[in-house]
Amino acid sequence: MTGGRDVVRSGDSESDEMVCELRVHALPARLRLIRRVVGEAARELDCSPGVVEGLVSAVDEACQNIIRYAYKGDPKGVILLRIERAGDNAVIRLIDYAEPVDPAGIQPRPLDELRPGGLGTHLIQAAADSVEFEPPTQGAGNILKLVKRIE
Amino acid sequence: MTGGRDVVRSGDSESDEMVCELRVHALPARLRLIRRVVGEAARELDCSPGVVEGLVSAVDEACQNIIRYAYKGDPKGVILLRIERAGDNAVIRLIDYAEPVDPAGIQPRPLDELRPGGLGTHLIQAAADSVEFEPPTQGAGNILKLVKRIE
Amino acid sequence: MARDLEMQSERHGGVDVLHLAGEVDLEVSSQLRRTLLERVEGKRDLLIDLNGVSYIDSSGVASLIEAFQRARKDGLRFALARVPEGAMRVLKIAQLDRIFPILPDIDIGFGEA
Amino acid sequence: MARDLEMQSERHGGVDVLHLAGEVDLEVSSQLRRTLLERVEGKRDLLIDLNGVSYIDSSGVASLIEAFQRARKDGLRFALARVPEGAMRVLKIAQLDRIFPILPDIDIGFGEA
Ligand SMILES: Nc1ncnc2c1ncn2[C@@H]1O[C@H](COP(=O)(O)OP(=O)(O)O)[C@@H](O)[C@H]1O
Ligand SMILES: Nc1ncnc2c1ncn2[C@@H]1O[C@H](COP(=O)(O)OP(=O)(O)O)[C@@H](O)[C@H]1O
Repeated sequence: MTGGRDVVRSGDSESDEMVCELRVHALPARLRLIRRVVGEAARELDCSPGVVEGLVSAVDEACQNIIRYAYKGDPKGVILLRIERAGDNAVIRLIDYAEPVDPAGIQPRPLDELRPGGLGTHLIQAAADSVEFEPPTQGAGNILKLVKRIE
Repeated sequence: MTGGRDVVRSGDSESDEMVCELRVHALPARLRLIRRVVGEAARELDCSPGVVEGLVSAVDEACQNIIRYAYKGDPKGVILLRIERAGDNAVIRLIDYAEPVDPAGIQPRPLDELRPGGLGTHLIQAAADSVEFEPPTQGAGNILKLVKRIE
Repeated sequence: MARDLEMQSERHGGVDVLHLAGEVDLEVSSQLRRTLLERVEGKRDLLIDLNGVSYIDSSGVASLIEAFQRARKDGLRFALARVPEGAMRVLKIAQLDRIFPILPDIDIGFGEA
Repeated sequence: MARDLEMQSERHGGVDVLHLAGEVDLEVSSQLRRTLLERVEGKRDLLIDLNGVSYIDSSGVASLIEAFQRARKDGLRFALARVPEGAMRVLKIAQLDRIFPILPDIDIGFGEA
């Protein structure tokens, strides 16, 4: 592991700010901890209660997908959660080290088609202003980036 | 940054388990987040409410010392918090990248000498079964290790 | 040690009421799914009280949908009661507030559901 | 944006009562220190109600000690009231439960403190 400074460096501009990085194994039992961290970090970024609630849910759902689809339940898989402020936005990255995912394969179900699955993507989309995969760097498999205006 | 697997690898024995790693800047505003993480992680390790409360307090106090003495208030400093189970123990490490600290210089005040400072060390000692500096590795400045039997 | 779903059962005015509490997430939703399907298989009408639920995720909602569909197929009644704001937000995003019968209280049994 | 200390003041039976709430930690303890020292400099007896305090760290306790020492020097009264379990645990470790006057309630003013 490298020294801490370059990993959680402050952003480039004055208003940019690293809040935290959390690293956990890809386990359902870690979702509570992940939710606590997102909730507290979003509050620190002055997000409103509604935005906090949405981001907690979005990150939880995205982590569930990493646990179930990216790592296919392998408990040795690692999730890295990084939360920062960039200007007026909260920026959340979820990094995994699994095989690269084909974004075209991520298919939420049409909401008028009633069946148990396929809701996570909708919850992620509802909470964030933008959701995208970034080109993976430094050995990462996938980087999912959520951006939400702080309000 | 290296891939996640070797950084938060599971421990050597069956009962060993990495709970999480949290990386934040050394700021008073991050102490709440740190407390939430320690609280939730200690609960996940099945610590009793009293042990959870003590560990939250101990880690908060140790982080205050890193903020104030190791980094001397430099907000660019980074704290890495690592929480794991080793057998029947919760093991918490606080890693900083500041100048190595001389442990002999850490002097709690005698409790019968009434003055405002010098209490943090007592709170750390009260919560943990053992408190020690480990030899720093991999560019770290200081590694403070707290061990507490899970009960 | 996996967390348990916080859950209590009672008969209330001839109706099977299941009180859920805490955080219904991926760690406990398979337990919720099993419990609900057992009730439906036992031909029990189901009223699910969400009052104590502080969080529900898509896997928890999926368990509700599955039980709802099976109950409907078997001609059993199925409704949610006392849905807190957070859970309602999730149900609305999933457009399930239009699908599930949702009651303000458990005292009225199934009411018009 | 730094968090504010949660704090409310009132006069209660001729006594200055300061109600503290939330988490009294390094982020807000300098604000607590300033507030307490202002009161002492204004020659005000001080009753500090900790009822709403869910957490207090050594820096919060240090602020209390400093104000207590100055108050005592000036012949002013100083007491804590309604100390929750968590805060009491900290005071006990610091052996301050023997130093600070601690009252079960605020209604009795300073009582025997
Ligand atoms: N990280 C991922 N890697 C691979 N496939 C994914 C990932 N996330 C989602 N998917 C695919 O997209 C589908 C829709 O995901 P989602 O809306 O979260 O619902 P659900 O997980 O309940 O099916 C999933 O069923 C899965 O096939
Ligand atoms: N990480 C550290 N690096 C250097 N010195 C430290 C560190 N932690 C504590 N100290 C020294 O030990 C003393 C006692 O610490 P503590 O009991 O936490 O009380 P306080 O911080 O209120 O003085 C501090 O005043 C400081 O001089």
